[in-house]
Amino acid sequence: MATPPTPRPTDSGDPQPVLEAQGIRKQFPGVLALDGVALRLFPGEVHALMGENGAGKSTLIKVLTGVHPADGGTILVDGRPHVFADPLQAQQAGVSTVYQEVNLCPNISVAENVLIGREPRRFGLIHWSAMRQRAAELLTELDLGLDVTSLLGSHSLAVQQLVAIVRAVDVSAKVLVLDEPTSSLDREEVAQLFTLVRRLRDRGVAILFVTHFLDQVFDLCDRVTILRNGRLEGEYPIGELTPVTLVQRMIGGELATLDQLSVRAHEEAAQRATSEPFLQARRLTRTGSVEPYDLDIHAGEVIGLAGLLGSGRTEVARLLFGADSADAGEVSIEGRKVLLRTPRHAIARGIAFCSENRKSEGLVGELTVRENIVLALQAARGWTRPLSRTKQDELARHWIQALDIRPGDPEAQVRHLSGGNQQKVLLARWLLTAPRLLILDEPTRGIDIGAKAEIQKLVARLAGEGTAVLFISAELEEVLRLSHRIAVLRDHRMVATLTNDDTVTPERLLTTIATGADS
Amino acid sequence: STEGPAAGSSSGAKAGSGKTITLGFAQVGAESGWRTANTKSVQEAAKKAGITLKFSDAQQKQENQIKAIRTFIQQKVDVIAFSPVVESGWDPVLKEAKDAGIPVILTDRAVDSKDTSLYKTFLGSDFVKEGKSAGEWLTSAYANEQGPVNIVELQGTTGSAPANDRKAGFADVIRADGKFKIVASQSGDFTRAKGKEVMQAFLKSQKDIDVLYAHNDDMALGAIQAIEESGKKPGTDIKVISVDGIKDAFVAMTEGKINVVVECNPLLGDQLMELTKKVAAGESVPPRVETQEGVFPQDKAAAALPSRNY
Amino acid sequence: MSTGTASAAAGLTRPFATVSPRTRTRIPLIVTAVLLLVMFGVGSVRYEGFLSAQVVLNLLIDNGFLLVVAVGATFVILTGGIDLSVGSMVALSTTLTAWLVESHGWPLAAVIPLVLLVGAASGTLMGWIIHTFEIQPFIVTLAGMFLARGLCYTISTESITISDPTTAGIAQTRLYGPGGLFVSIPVVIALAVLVTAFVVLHHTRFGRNVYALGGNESSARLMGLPVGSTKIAVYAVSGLCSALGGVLLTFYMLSGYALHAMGMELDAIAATVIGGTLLTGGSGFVLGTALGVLVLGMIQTVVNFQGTLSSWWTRIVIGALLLVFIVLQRLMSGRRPAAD
Amino acid sequence: MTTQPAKSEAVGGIGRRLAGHRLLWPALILLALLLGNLAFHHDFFSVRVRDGHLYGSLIDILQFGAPLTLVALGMTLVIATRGIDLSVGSTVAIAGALACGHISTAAHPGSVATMLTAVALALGVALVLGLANGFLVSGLGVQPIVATLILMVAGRGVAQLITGGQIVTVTSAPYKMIGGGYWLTFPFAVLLATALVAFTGFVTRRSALGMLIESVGGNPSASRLVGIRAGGLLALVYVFSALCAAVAGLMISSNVSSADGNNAGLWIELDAILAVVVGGTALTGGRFSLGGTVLGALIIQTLSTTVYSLGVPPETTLVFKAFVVIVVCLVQSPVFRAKVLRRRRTTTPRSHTTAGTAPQQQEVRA
Ligand SMILES: Nc1ncnc2c1ncn2[C@@H]1O[C@H](COP(=O)(O)OP(=O)(O)OP(=O)(O)O)[C@@H](O)[C@H]1O
Ligand SMILES: Nc1ncnc2c1ncn2[C@@H]1O[C@H](COP(=O)(O)OP(=O)(O)OP(=O)(O)O)[C@@H](O)[C@H]1O
Ligand SMILES: [Mg+2]
Ligand SMILES: [Mg+2]
Repeated sequence: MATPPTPRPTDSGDPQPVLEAQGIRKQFPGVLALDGVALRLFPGEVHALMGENGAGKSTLIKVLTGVHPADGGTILVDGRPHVFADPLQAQQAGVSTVYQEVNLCPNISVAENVLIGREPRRFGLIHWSAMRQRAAELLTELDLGLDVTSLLGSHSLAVQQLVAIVRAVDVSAKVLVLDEPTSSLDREEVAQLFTLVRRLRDRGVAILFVTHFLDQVFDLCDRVTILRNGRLEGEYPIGELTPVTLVQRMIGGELATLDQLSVRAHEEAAQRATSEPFLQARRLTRTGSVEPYDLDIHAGEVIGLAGLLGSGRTEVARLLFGADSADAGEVSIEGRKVLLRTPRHAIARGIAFCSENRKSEGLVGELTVRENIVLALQAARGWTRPLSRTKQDELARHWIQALDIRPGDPEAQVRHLSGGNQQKVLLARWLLTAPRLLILDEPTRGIDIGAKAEIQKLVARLAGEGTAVLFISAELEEVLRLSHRIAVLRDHRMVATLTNDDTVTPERLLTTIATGADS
Repeated sequence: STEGPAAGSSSGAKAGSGKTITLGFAQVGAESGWRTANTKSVQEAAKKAGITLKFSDAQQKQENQIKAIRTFIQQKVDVIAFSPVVESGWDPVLKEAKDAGIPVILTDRAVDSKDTSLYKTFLGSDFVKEGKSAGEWLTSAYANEQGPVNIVELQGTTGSAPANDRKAGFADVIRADGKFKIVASQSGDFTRAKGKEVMQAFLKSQKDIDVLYAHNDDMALGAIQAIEESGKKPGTDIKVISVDGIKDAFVAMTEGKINVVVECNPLLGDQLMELTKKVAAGESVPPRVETQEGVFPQDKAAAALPSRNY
Repeated sequence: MSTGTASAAAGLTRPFATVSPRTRTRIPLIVTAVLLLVMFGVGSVRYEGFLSAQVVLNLLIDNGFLLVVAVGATFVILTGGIDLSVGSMVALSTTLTAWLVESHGWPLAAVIPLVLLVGAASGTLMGWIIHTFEIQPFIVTLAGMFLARGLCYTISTESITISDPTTAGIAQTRLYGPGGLFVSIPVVIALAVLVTAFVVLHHTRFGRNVYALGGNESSARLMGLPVGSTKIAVYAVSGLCSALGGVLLTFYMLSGYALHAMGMELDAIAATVIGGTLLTGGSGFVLGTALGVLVLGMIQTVVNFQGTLSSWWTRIVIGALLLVFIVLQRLMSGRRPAAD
Repeated sequence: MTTQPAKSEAVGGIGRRLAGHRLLWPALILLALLLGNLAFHHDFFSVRVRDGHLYGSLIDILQFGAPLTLVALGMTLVIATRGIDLSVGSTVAIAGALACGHISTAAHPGSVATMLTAVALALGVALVLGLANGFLVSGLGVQPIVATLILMVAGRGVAQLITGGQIVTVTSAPYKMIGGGYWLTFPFAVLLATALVAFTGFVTRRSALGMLIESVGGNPSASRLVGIRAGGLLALVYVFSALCAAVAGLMISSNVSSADGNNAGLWIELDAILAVVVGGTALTGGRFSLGGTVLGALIIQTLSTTVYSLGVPPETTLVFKAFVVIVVCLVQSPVFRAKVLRRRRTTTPRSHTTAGTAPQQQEVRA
């Protein structure tokens, strides 16, 4: 099935891979995550690792970098067998990795997160000012002008992801591994990241790149290794593939539904705008995070939130959900004024909020998939009215099937699921509460293309059935495709609300986002 | 500089000039009814004697007691009295007291300082002697019987002074006669619950128990319950020896459940106040004053019971 | 476009917020210090002889050993661990020191390094077990607590008095300052330990690794930090500090005894936590720990100065003062729980 | 989409099998301890009927283990929420002191009504104490260890205040029943503890309570966002813990027919936490196991009994306990078992070295 791999003839002329894996096997209790997988990384190439959610990409990376011991197979570094006992050794050997979830320490400063372990020192002590300066320099490479002394945890997930990338890049490694680094980045940040990656590649660094965005693969990568169900499907030069063949190889069949939603339901939108809104926010504000904004959301309407990284989209959503409490302004639901002080209040009024940060704000890692799925519904019912076990099983199975969560065992611990599957669990949790207003913050983060299309269809269907949806995504196309109206945020201020008709082109939206004014 | 002036040596004199005396008393804690009776006795006696009492409770910690003494020095009391948690480790703080010119009285238990000028007098009981008294009662009670006599011992809190001394004094006496054998010895932490628990285990693991020696009444009272539950009669099937002499023990003794109680008298308040006055006035006092204590076998119990008030 | 991002990113620091998050984490520290001063003020008004610098110095003299032990505990707690063995290690150190010096006539200069080594080694061993076998620190250090205390008993159930002149000399040395104020040598050592710990935690790689480890252990591992050795090292530090605390306590008491430092592990942990360190790890300051120790000492001093409390009222009042203190600390530091 | 052949292995049973595993090791340890005793005392397992009730070492273990089990039961739920309750020992003392104090001053100390009011009084006060802890933790956001430390310190003082520093002895047959009596030949305390454990198990697992507690302990911020009322739950577990401790306090004082404000329940919090941890519940919160806790408590009680019946001298008791605890936790550690097993199984640790980059030899774990 695999085409015989050929080293890139163009670069460096060095045929020896800097990192090579052969016949890698990894068995988790009950799951054979990797079965005879091979991978070769040559200096000066960008190599894509592709596969569906749960195909084993992250596991492969973790095995290569010493997080998990392999159950079999060989790993060669510079042609010699070598195994890393922990990520530290991998780093020392020149393999620097950004793992899938943001893996930094929220309790220390941004500067430290970038440089910890390699702090500049003077007389054996940390040279703090040099460190801050160095960190700030590195961050500006990605055009990120943060206060480097601020705590990492106070920043949005996207910023954290960028900090993680900066950290990995600074190791100036032989090999740079990036596991879905772009999953919550805007196109601007993605472009900057790509510039950086190309620069590193030209310096001879081998880059392993995991993503679910096909265009990014074709834009950046030289070769692709495809995994399917924990097995090696093959390794290809990118030129040999088209998006369609790539997808076919990933899923092992035709993707019937890849043609995405084409209808833009703006006629409906106009018609809905005349009816009474489900939720009406007036001058809602929270000092330090969002300036006063007005927002109407009608039943059956999808409102997209667009904006740059850190423009305050998440904050707007959190206020509507009571996750943060507003300092001023008011919210009315179906014409009646309500106080949304805590998530409980919001949930009781039919609002659901699927957080962008599934690791720290979403899943309860130790609990099973079933428990995570029914959690919100159960919380709403209170502990005295338990869902019966059969009911829980039924719900869990239904949604596992509906969203194709794998492995399909409702009793698996959710922290053992792959990133994309965890995201689906989180979605399932809120979908099954049948909310009147569904707030989705980066719902397709880390989800493979097949599932992404499914989720988009689901959102459209829900809206069709009368659910109001507030949709936040770093992917402009997705926002444009799904939304009836788009609210644009800039610098924590809602600057425009556009009705998504034919006049709203990506370009127009981008200008609005960038300048804060609708042209 | 490391050697400073001896501060505040004038404060000791003011007591002589007819002012009310302030006594700083650093108590060990309130770990048992015995101790509470001791505290109460001191407090009541102070009131009666018109002495201002600064009372401090160390919660069984020597550190705290030292801190308390230091506070007394800071407050410039006239006399300091305390019941040492343990014998050793008092020199630095006692030296501070001496430097400040405050006389010190030890109660209940001595300290082992070589420098006897650090304190004026000692008032209290002798735990080793109590252990010996218990042993002597036993040897005389079994003087005419054949051995072996199997003894189980309920020790106090491991490492604590009364436990060490009562064990040593007892062992000292019975060692003389080979028929006495301590077949099991465990710590019951001076409490009823532990005493009962340990005794219950003894009753199962030891085939033959003739005598129970408990380092205090509470453990004995707990153990008695265990003996009764096992279907034996305490005081008859198993002889019970105990130390302290609290009221409940005398009640049990009148019921025949305890054979002998070696008294350890906590009521030394009046004696202490007397000494305090003398010391404050600068009078000379004997270096050692022992409290009134007795040994109460069963036949004396009924008579002594009404006088027990703790 | 790129300017837009930059300005948006600059806005990420919550431009409207009045206090920076960094300062915000220090608020509890400031509040604690203020409350301590208030407590001292109230004491001065209420009690004769309270308003004196020597009372403050006595706080250090009487709690120097606890400070050293609590500093060690802070390292462990910052990583999200816990060390229950410290109190017993203190007792073991006193017993060992006294035993070697008194019963075997060893010179103090040889005994102290040995005792410190024993402390550090047993800490290392516990850390190694915790790390290698992934066993909860609670059980491992509890076993360590039993073991150390048990070893004390096997050495001696009696208290061993130290009459060795060197030891006694050090113990009774007073370092006089202006106005007849004095401190003891252990106070100087304790303060040196505090300063060292501060420098280590805030200005060395090891110290920052401790914080990172407490923030998120698996992240720290994935970031390539030496998680294993850091973890082992904090328990070693804690063992070393408790051994040193034991040596200081030996000077304080001039004796070695198996029942010394009963429950000191709780005091040390309490001091650390009152000083603003989160038991879940990753957040806290060692200077806060010093304040925590002073708070506990101050409460004790106030109770001693009161001098009219019966045994149980002593406990109740200590608890009540602690309650008032904690509640004020929380209310003044802002109502949000510091966690999450 | 397609099913995944590589992962189809009996996935369904894993969760349950693991749960089985979690209790397997504590159970084996308990068994080993008991068998160890049997080796020294051949009648260790013998249970006879004496005076119409069961009598034997095993019965003792159950009876003395009952209060510890109860305290640990409450502690389990607290720990599952990432908390810790240090005040249980004081609550034990207060409950005993209140009940005995009430009975000793009552007009009819021996009557059932007096006993019931005494019990109600103790439980009522425990409820208030639990609420106080809960308020400090959930209302004010005080760290659980300090919040409960306050009551730990003050509570014992309160208990002594109630008893006047004395040991209050009571003679009340109905009260004696709670901790020292027998019902249908069984120790009543054991029946009571069993009933409470069963009840707690039933309530936490049959209602959604268990899941919500685990969720709050597992990820507090996520739990807030799904709308779980964490404040109420926290208050609830602290109240529950206090109530359990109070019942344990009643048992302890009833067993010796006296209340000891200073010593009752001293250090029981440590034993209880140990029982919980040995039982497989992590101090970091999240998943809890009531069955594990019961086994943990029994292991600890058996250990004490073993010390007494083996005649371990008091000076070495702690060393002995330390070794048992270490062995217990090593045996329980999957990593330890894996390492020991692997060492025995694999004879071919192939090691590869690379030039320069990593000096240490690495083992390919096969
Ligand atoms: N620690 C673990 N224990 C058990 N199973 C695991 C563990 N880690 C991963 N798995 C399983 O291994 C499989 C591969 O997961 P992996 O995270 O590598 O997928 P992935 O290709 O990165 O997917 P995604 O695109 O969603 O990130 C999944 O079925 C997952 O459930
Ligand atoms: N939980 C939080 N606590 C404190 N500050 C936060 C929190 N979440 C976000 N912020 C800050 O609020 C600002 C706006 O971030 P927000 O997440 O709303 O942006 P966004 O538009 O959603 O961007 P992103 O694409 O990064 O998610 C940022 O400065 C961020 O650091
Ligand atoms: Mg992945
Ligand atoms: Mg966002």
